[in-house]
Amino acid sequence: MTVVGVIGAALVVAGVPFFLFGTLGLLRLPDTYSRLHALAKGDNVGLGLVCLGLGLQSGSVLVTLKLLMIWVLMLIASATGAGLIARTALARGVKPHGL
Amino acid sequence: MDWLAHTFDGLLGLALLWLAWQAMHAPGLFRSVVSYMVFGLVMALIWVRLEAPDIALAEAAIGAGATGALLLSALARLKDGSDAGRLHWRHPAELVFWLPFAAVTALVLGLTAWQLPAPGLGVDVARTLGQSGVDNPVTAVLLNFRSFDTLLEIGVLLVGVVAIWSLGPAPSPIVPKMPSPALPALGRALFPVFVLAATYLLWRGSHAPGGAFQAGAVMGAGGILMVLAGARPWLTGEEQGPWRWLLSLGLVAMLAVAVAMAALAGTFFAYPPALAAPLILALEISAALSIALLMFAVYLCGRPPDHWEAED
Amino acid sequence: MVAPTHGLDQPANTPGAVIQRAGLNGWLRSQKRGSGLALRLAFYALIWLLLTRGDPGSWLWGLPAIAVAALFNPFEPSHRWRLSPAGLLRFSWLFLQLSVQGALDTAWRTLNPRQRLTPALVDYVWRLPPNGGRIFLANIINLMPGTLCVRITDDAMTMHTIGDSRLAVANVSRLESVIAGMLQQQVDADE
Amino acid sequence: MFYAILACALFVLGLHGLFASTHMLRKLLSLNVLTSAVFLLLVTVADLTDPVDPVPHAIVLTGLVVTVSTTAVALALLIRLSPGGSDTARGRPEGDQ
Amino acid sequence: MNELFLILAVVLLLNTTVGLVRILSGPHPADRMLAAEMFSTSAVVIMLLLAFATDRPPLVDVALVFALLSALAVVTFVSRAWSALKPTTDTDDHDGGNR
Repeated sequence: MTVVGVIGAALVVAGVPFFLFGTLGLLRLPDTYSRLHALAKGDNVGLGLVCLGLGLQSGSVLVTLKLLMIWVLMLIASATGAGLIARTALARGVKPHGL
Repeated sequence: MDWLAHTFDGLLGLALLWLAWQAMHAPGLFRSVVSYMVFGLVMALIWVRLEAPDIALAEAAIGAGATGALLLSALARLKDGSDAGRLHWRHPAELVFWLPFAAVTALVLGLTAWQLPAPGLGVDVARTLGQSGVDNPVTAVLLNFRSFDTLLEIGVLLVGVVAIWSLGPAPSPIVPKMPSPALPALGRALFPVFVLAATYLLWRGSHAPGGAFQAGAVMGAGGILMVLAGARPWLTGEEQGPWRWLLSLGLVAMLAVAVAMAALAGTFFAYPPALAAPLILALEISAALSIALLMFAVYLCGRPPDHWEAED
Repeated sequence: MVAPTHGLDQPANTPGAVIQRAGLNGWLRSQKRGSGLALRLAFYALIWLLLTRGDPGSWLWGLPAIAVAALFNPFEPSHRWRLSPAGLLRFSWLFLQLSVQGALDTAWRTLNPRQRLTPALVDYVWRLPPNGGRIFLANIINLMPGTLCVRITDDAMTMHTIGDSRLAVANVSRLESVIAGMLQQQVDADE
Repeated sequence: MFYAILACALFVLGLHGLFASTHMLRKLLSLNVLTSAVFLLLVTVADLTDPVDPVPHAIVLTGLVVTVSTTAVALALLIRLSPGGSDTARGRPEGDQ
Repeated sequence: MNELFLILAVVLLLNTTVGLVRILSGPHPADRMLAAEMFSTSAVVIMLLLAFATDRPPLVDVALVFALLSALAVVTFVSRAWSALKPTTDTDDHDGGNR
């Protein structure tokens, strides 16, 4: 087990709690907007860490870059998706909690 | 190791059953449809567990992508989107029928599955793979050993599109008013990735999981996304000329090859081993193009208009 | 032959219209404007390389696909900006920093939403010129600490913030400057 | 083995939904669940042998595509059957946006 | 190492399955959609973990297809379903957003 491999495994393990927090936020937060906050941020950092960690584990530059490409695709999808849902929600009159 | 795999399977199974139950019994059609979309995602994970990456790829594109889009769009057009038709247990006595029925069905299905010839065709396919022109057994089965099935299957898709078109013009507006300026940006960013990824799957099909079906499904779903993001279909000249040609390209190419082979060798789809690779390649490309366009055409719920004007 | 491979067309300028007006060559020329055809081709080639993991036999398939991807994008290229490599690096660094910060921040608030959630709606006036990365900024702030874009208008966007909204605005402003540097746009220096 | 049982349970669930639900969209979803159950059984059986049998895989692959087209045809019919749906089909703007 | 990835995959699957409760509880269509989105992000991660734990590179491509198409569901939802779902049509408590 090389040093890079250990770092990779550590990154993968570090990424998973962000998903747990994302789900916790989805279940606990009071309105659509704050749930969007929790999901968009947590899941993407989690996915980024897992992708980077798995790439380091594989020890190949091309594979690492391919995994990072999947991460960027997911970033595009979730950033745009979160914005679309939030804007449509406000336009349709969903009131933010506490305002 | 083992118990981990079992936990994984158990969780997948539980989620699958729960989602299926939700899809059929949840109050609110929207909830049903979302449950069914997640059901597709779980199915893709299960295909992976069952060593079927080819199917997982197709399920990821079809179950999670195209079917979800179809159902959500249809839901928006059904005006009575209430919980009409929610399933009720009218009498507890129904259980008296359903429980024994379930037991008998499970028994019969299990017995049938058990009695299937044990080694299957895996050995035969592996033995003859060298003559098929490709290295991926699933592609070999699809486009060489059992290409007759594939021919009929593309025919079924085409008949589906014909049926939908014959219902009349597509409901208007085909695409609702653009809700956000972010959509064209999204479409612009994703279009090249869709093209490259679909071509990549097509290229891979000859030696690894992938192929015409997956590539076509990804491209078709991509086309749906592009149209939703505000693109207007390219092939909209008068009378949808190129549409019709491309839609039938896959079927026509397969029929042409089949008839040519029948003339040459006396049997439908009997490729000479020397010609097998290029023929399968040509068939794959035309089938992928057709499937992509068919999936997209099917989404419109009717005949596309002669002119795509910007709706407002 | 109108390349039939993707079946889509651009929104404002209907495809048929463009082709009738300027012919296929005109359409192709319109696609060549923008962020540099060469740069795009190189970028798509990189994506292809990553997809196939550098299989040399794949380029026979890859080259046509790259050409189609570059030339037949159904959406009009935005052609008001150029990419600055140094700016890209600076942006990536700030982006990574802020996204980790954002994830930790939301996780912390999730643990005790009753006390740590102070939602507010804030208007943020654009400093970026129209067509010059506004959408990009609006999307990217969804991943930044405590901000969510809930409305876009011609001169401002409305953000939903959880937490200190002044800090959030400061972050967005910083991000806007970096994006402007990356796309080589002019923004007012102060604010 | 586990997946064979799962497929059977799913099959019964789908069949029940198909007969007992009254809304057409739900019937359609049940039909889709039913197809998934059959595919699952096929692939499970294929997985039992040592070189995994590719024939059921290919059949399921074609089956998936056929299921989409069936669903699409059914949905197109459904839209035209539903009371308000025919209006949208005739060009009345949908929604209140 | 492979066991570690498998354990993480099981944890993530459990996590997402719990998160699916949001589909049940709503209250807004957008919230249900969020749960589906969360599942698709997690599915990408699970797929990647499985790909590396069992050493099957084709699964990376499945993850890629997931990432590509995750935007489709949100876009359809925003542009179509949301406009047609008037508050009264979904049976759940429709003023959940402004509690």
